[in-house]
Amino acid sequence: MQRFNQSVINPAEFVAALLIAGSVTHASATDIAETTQHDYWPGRDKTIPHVSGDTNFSDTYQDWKDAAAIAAARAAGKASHEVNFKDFRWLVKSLDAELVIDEGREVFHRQNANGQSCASCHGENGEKLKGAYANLPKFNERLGRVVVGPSQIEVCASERLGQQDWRVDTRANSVLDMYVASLSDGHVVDIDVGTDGPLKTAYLKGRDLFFKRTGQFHYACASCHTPPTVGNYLRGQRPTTFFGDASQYPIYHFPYALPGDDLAHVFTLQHQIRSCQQLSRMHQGTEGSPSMTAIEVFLKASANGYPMSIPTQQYNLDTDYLEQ
Amino acid sequence: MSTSTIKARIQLGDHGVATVRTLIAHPMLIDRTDPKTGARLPAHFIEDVEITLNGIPAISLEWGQAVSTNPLVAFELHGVKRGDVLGIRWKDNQGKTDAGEFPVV
Amino acid sequence: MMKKLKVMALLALTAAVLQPHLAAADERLQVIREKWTPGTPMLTEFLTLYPCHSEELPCGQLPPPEVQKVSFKGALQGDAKRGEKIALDVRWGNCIACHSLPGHTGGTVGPSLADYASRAPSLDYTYQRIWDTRVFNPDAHMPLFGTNSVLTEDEILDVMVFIHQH
Amino acid sequence: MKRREVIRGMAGASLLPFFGALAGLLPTTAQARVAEAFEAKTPQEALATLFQEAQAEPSEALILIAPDIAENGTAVPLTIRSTLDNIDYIAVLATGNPLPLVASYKLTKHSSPPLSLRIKLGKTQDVVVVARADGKLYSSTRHIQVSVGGCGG
Repeated sequence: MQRFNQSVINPAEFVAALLIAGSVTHASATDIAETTQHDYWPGRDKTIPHVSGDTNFSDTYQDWKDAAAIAAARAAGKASHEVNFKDFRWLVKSLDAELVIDEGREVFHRQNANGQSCASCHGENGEKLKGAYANLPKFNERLGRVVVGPSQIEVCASERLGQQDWRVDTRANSVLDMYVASLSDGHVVDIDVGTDGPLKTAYLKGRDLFFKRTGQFHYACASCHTPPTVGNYLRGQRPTTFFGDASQYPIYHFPYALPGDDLAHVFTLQHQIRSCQQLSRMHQGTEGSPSMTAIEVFLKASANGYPMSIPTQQYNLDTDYLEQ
Repeated sequence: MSTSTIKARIQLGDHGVATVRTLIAHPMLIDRTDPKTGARLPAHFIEDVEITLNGIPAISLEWGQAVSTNPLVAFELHGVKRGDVLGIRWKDNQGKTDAGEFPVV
Repeated sequence: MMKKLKVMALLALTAAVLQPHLAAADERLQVIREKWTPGTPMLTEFLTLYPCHSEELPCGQLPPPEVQKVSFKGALQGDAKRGEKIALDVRWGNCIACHSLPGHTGGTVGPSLADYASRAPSLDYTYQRIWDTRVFNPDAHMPLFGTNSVLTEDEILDVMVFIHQH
Repeated sequence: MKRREVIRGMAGASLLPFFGALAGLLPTTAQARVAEAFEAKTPQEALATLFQEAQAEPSEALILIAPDIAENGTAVPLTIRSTLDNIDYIAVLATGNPLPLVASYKLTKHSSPPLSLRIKLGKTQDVVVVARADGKLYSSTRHIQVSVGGCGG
């Protein structure tokens, strides 16, 4: 085209450097990583692994840190969008989601050929799993890696029950995940990312990934989930910050079409991340993969100190948020 | 309280007024064409819901195909007291039906 | 035939770490547009051409795209109607997600463009903003419509004509 | 039509006692007419089938709460509130859907708004609620923009 005269700033040097790195035989991704400078959305250094870290972002934490704070904010006439949309979600238990939990309970008791089910080890009503979800993701010593809830279920189902088809992205896994999470309702999220170890490493990696600009739009997760985007309209959506929300996942959700999926109206955090990636034209990660797990560790640790609230539902399935 | 397809939450307030929130597990499928095969997929949706208070009609609903999956019915119930029984019954266009009774506690 | 070979060669190269930087932006655009129709979901196979979150895939190590500086020459001509469609379509330009537009209330993430014409910005500025906003602000939220092959030059022109209408 | 047969079947059997109770509120043919209205292809046709000549008057006493921009057209939440007394019937119409009548409520002295439901909207359109109280019709209209998620996946 003649009308446009494009010139590339900052041209070949970078590419040349990478060419050298890439031409090394068996060069692993890590080798190249050390030479790569990623673009990061601002704010990475302001994060802390606690729900109160929101003070450094939307500065609304004092209005939703607990039920009393929410009541006070409402009494003061603050609207949902003024308190980062966190003013009701975890207080109202979802009736809709009980449908999913019922299905999950049924899977929990589903017996294999030997008459074994999840309940055989974990108790008839999952007694031994109470509170467990508040500490997930965790480092699994035997596997030697950090696992999210769905990965733990996949491994357990496959090894203990011979259920090979309860993989991370299946309906059986997702509904089971929500049922198990519901056993931790009210338990305070506590992911230890302060002690040196795999969880801390995953947290820091997840934080980087959350703020790293990727995809065709050149967005970071943080592009939408930090101010000034937070509270503004993105078409019909009004994003919120990433603090605290992981305590409500898995969440009841009318899914966007994630191709080939049958998600039973439940979004695990892994589904949620993948859905966001799809909507912002990023490459969709594989659920339970190291990068997706790292992002979940970061998000869940950003809910440290907040009570788990399961089941809740996607805010816009009721008109409450419009009436506050 | 629930049956296999109906969930109900009844919150009794002052002056015999209760807020009722009911959810029915149903796909509520619209009349549509399968994008892959081009085959016509028939609509499958709940047409009627009858809700009674102690056997007396309280509210009755008729729905078209455009009511969302797992439909929600929320309304205010009047003249209700502890121990009353809310009856909920639905029927879809394929003749399937379910019913449940939910005591007010 | 030659064109097909070229495209196949280009696709084969996408497996390599550095491919996107070897392919000129317009070649990448051409490859995308041969398989992807605006208004439909972006095909996942093209999303590995950009930096990604993955640890296993080469895209996880891709550097950010270089900033591209462009200038606008000549008169502004294009199809305002098509520009409007591009701006409103969630799977095309989707300007409405963040901006109000002439005749349409939209998102509030970006400034309203409803009266853009009356602000009389230079065509150079507008074109650069859309093509690669990082020239003005490296931390801007706006997608790199030109640099990252989201829209074609013609499509950007059409959108410009649309937002310059009163 | 199949739908009407089903409804007649129901009316003939277990619903018969209900009709005794509702007889004071509704004409005896109402049930059949509502069923017919669900087949209507335009909102005008649906309203005419439901209410014949009667016209609904836009009223601030009838409030339709809904998002201005619905993020997800498959589940748009609606809440209908009203300050009117003695509402005995409410219809919800999605004027731009192929079959505009979405839901029809027959209320008794035991029930009243607020009513909540979720509906599917095929595209951006007006949603209309019509309520009948003391024999008069009232309406409330809301324009709802339907979009998919915020970004352009």
